[in-house]
Amino acid sequence: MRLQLSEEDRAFREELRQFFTTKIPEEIRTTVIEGRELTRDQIVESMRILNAEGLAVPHWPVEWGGRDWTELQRHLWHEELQAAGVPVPLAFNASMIGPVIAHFASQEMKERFLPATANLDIWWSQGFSEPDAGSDLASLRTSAVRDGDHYVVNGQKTWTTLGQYGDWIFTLVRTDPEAKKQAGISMLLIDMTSPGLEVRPIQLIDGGHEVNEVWFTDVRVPVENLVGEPNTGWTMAKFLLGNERVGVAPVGATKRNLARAKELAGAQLENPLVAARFAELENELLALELTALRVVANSADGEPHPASSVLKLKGTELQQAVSELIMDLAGPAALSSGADASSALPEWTHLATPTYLNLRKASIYGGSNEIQRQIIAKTILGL
Amino acid sequence: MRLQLSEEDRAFREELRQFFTTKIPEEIRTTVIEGRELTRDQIVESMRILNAEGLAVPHWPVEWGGRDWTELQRHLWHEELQAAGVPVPLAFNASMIGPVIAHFASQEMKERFLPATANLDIWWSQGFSEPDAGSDLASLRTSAVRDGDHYVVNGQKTWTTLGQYGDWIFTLVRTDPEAKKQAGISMLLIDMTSPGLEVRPIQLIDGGHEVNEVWFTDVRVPVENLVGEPNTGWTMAKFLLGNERVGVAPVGATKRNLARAKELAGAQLENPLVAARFAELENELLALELTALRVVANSADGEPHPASSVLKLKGTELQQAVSELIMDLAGPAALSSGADASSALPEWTHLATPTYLNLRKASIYGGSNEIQRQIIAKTILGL
Amino acid sequence: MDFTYDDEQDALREAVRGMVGKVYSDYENRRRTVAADPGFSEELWKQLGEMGILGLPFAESDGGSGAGPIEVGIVAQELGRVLAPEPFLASIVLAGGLVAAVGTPEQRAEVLGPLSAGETVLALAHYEPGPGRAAQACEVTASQAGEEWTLSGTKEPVLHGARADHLVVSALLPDGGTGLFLVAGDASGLTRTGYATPDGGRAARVDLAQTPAVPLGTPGQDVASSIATVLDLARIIAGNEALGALETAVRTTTGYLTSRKQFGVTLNTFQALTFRAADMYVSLELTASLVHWATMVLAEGDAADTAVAASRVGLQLSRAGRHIGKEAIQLHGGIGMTAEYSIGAYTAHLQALEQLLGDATQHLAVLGAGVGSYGAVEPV
Amino acid sequence: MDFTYDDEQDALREAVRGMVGKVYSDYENRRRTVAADPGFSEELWKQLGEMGILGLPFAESDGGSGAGPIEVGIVAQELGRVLAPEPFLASIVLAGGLVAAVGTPEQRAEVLGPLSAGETVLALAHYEPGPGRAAQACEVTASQAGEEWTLSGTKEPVLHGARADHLVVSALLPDGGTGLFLVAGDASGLTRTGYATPDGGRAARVDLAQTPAVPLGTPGQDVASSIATVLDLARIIAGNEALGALETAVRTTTGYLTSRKQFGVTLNTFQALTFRAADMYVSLELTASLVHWATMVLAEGDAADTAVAASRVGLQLSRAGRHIGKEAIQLHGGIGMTAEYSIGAYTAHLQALEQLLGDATQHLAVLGAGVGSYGAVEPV
Repeated sequence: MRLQLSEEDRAFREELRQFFTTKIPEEIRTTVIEGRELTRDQIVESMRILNAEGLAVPHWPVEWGGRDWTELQRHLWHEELQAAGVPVPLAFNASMIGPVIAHFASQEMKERFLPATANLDIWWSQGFSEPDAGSDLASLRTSAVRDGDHYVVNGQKTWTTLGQYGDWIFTLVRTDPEAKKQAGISMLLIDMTSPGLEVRPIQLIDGGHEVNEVWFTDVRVPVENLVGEPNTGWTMAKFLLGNERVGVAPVGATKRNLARAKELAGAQLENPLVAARFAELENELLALELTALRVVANSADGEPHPASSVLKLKGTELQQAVSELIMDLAGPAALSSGADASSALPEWTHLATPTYLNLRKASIYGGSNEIQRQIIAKTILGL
Repeated sequence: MRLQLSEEDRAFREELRQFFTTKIPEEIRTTVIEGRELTRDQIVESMRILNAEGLAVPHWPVEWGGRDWTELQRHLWHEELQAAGVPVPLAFNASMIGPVIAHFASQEMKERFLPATANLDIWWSQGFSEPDAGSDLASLRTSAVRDGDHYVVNGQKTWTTLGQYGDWIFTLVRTDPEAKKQAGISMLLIDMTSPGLEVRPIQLIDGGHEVNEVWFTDVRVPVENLVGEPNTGWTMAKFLLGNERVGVAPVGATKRNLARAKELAGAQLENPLVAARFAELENELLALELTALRVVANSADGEPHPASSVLKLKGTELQQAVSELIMDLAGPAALSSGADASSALPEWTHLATPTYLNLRKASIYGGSNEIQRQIIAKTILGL
Repeated sequence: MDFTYDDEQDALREAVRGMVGKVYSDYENRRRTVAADPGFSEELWKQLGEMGILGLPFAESDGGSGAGPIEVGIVAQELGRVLAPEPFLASIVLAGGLVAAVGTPEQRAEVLGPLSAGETVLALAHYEPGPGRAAQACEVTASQAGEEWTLSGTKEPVLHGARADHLVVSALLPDGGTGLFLVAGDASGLTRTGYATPDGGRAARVDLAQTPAVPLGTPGQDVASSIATVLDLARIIAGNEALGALETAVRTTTGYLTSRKQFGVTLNTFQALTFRAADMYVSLELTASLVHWATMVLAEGDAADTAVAASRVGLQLSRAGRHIGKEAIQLHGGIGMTAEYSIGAYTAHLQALEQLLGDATQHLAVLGAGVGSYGAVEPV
Repeated sequence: MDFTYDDEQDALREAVRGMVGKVYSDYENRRRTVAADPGFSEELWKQLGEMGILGLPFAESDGGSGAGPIEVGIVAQELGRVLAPEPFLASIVLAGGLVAAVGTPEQRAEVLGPLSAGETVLALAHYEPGPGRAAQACEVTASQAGEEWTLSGTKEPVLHGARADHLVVSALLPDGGTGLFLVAGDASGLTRTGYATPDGGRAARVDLAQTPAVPLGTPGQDVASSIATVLDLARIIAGNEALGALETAVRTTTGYLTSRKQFGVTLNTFQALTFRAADMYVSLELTASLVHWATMVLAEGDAADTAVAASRVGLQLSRAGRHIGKEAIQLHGGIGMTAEYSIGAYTAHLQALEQLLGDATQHLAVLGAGVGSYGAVEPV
């Protein structure tokens, strides 16, 4: 057991911190730190700067831009990104389809997609959930029927985050309607400019438009866009969702927000009840960060550690709790969500309630916290 | 809607308060208020004083000693009893078997048992739960086999509270082993001095001996001790358990304990975190008391209101929370549970942790809080 | 002690429920209404006025119908039940309530008559950009020149401040203390910038630059205690509104659990979810009890008792509103995050009520400071 | 940064586990042992001494084996796992720790040698009947006459105070400040009344009436800061002990859920129960992380860092101990209330550790007072 980082890791962290805080435009980082919405261009710009330095997809295979880092180094990279307010590389590209293509696809497909994916030349969207297939993902119904050298896709996907920016979408589709649930599913990559594909915005309760429905009406997709073998999509989905959970506890960002909340609190910090709330959250967050460190230390290569469900569960709870604290610090000013710069109230108070409402999703999306509890109970506790 | 009590109810309450605080020996009431254990004699003495005044079993039929009070008056009676530290009339007699006999038994049985039950000339014990029939009470296995004009009883009951003091025990026994679960059960009254009946103490985690196992080995019970018809015991059990839940939220006692905790707190009340804890508990307790008042106002005669599950659930939680607060106020002195009067630490600190541990039972016995949630979900919410 | 409504009160409830239900029981109508300014239905406002609903809290001599807090609470519950966005709380209870409490008989008749009739909208401009919810004003100042008064400074957020025909504005008096003033919507030097609140309501920044204003009641008098009393009253009426919203939130959630299928069965098959729904119901029932009680305390008319009752409701509302508001969305899952579906708006509205009138930390501090001064809390 | 034990540490864990497991893995043995005085196995105490376990925290020159907090933590975890009632925390960590921190080289050798060998039991008499857990003594006073010192006053509760061969007693010094003294078990004027603690441990009232005592370290020196530091150290080691107990409590509960049948099926069929078990596991994992971290902070040796880490562990221990302690009994149902079954003793012991070293309110107040002085909490 050793508390301190090694000299090498300390230098590694310092180097990253230096890069992140000097090479990523301050305007982008301020936007992140202050909790405003990033533009598509800002996300792309930031990821390309990272990619140029080999810092966008460090967990990919080395031949596709990955770095041969230790798990601890990957963790430090992720934490420092967040601490500096650097937008985390687009998850759909870096954490989801990238690793799936690298792991399951043909060499040809890798060459075609991986460099563009790492550089965000292609903006990927995710097409998994359907209106009647949420937590029960395997009951999905979007079909892909073989017709010559194409698949013809019909159906509807939903909760497609930032789908309005998407160039391509990776989808789970049913290619064998006869096979039982999981067995007839394939992973298909679809150009979002294809005829018959339509993206419709969904307004969320915070007033924003970050998710979408994606409708497929006789969309023709070349068969070479199928990842791996037909009807093996479920394996890839599980692989992908496992990756999604790792690093899903946004410890660094929550820590940054909690520290910022102290600045926003001002004199309210002198109220012992407010101070106790900070102390309680800080303690839980520290315990979570340390748990993340323990988990990365024990992760086998690529396989998600079962305790990653703990990180997701507690991580989202704390993310929500910090947003709730900030909302409370705003007091009546939190009513100003619709105000613009002409308001006499500071901008953070406008954002406070929408952020709180928006983050209700954190415990629902990406495997709800009920699903995480189920995983813990079954996989870890054997219940 | 009207906040104030009517003149009549106010006078009613005043009269009770007067009686309770002057006619019940102070030593008994102090024992209750300070949370020490009552002796059998104290419980009997107190109930007999109440019974002589017609205040022991007001909810029974008038001909058997009941009073034709409104539900609100019954509530006031119950609250004033607790506020004054009067031991609540022994539940096994007053709330459980008494009403069952009054409702289901023959005239002869009523005459034989009810007066003695109201006056605590008979101390009743409860023989329902078995080691393998807890929340799933209907799976009980203790058998009563007819043999001439006797039943021969074999089996084991458990969690028999204060069974060491019991004269008689009312039991649920299986009289028809062929019938499906609930259908073959009868209610049988058994003299605890019968040969073959043995009471064995169970030590609890607070070190006390308040519950027991009761073993039956070929215990012969006259058939006339069966309540009502054979194989109708389940109906009586449901009736009894429904009664048990009403008034099961010991609001008055919890209120008394919370007020007392302030005295014990002394200077600790100046700590804003401690004060906030009191304020939070007081608010929840007030809401609970008001809910009890709303429920009694809407209860149909004898039928338990479905919301009584709310009272049980929240009432036991608050009872536990107040005991936890008192334990925390004691600080390291709460380690002194085994100390006697020679200790330099005040007696309440000796009792603090055992009381906290003992009250863990409150959310388990008498229909666990999980069962209450199930009742709310099914009966009230239709889930 | 009696927790039941009489026949007349039941009839009032039915009437209000019918009227607002016709407009908002289809949630899509509510969504459409709050999407465009003024964020509520002017027509329904008028109808509520014609029906005598808006005048309920005010004396008949002031143009109202002279009912009490119980009736006002019933109206608030029914508005809350369908999230009716009409400015009953802001305009009638808060702004109107202060005119009734502080205004001269002439002012009361002049302002409360048309308000009761649904002909005008009133707004209370009290909160200032600094933090907190004090009963004192300090950033907007009043100046006197002869009989003429002017106000200068900024108020924000002002609920329905952009639409209001008249503003009731609190201001720091020349000799100290807080006065209240009536300001016409078209007064000179008055600038109003409106926007939507998180629950689809409306608020505004209100700037006053030597804006002519008429003192409410006796000119120059410190009315901070009246403001505190009306804020307490509003907390309790807001508790009623929240109660209506909480009831719908719980019912909507249980309805969803019995209809939505996952893994081939309806969600109420999953015990973990039904137990959480049961806990929501417990929160709801406890809140109902406390809200009804506080409304009765308010009806008794003692300001000190009302202040404590208001804090008790405020604390309970914060706890229950967050518990039920969060769980309602969580148990809905993804659909609960969408604006198209109603449940998120209930959560947002419960939050907005709390933001207006105080959160748990505020009320806990108030109640905690008092716990040493008495033994047990007695409901009567 | 490394959260794993090395081979030697793993071997230590196995050795301790084997030794205490042989005695206490059958819970009935633990129950029997705590039923009779002295409340632990003198034989096992001796064996732990012979094996070098008791001397782990002490320097070799003092008769110990000179290991660090990591090793001491491992021992505490293993004792906690089976609720071994031997006075490791009270006697070695607290009392021995203060002798090591404050004593002269001669005193250290004289006291810690036999203690390490398991030949003696030491107790710390520090807490006084007044409330709180301060590092200062005020009710027991020390008097000096020439080279001779005597103590007078009452200490309570003193863990294992009745059995101890020597007491380490804190006392108010003649010139102010808190001194520490060694008092022999057979000293004149010493009266000890022992009793059981809620978890089956032992404590005592200790009365001193002009009882001869030997100053630990430099006579007359204020050592309150050393007491504070050793209390912090003990909090972290107690955290390790609690961690062992929490692990067993969670495992015992999940074991029960998979074996106990109700309604014809095992309890793990009920989703509401398995979700609660999952939440217990989350609490456990978070606690494990914080305990391991705090132990490493302790090993780094900075007193200020250690104080903060101790409060952090104290707070987490209070939250997790209560959460898991309560849920463990509740999920067991009736059987969980019985002394015959182990689970309740785990809950009681977690509570006792907290009572000794501070509850959430205490640690929250300490941590809360500091939050304004830094930005984010960094683990390193």
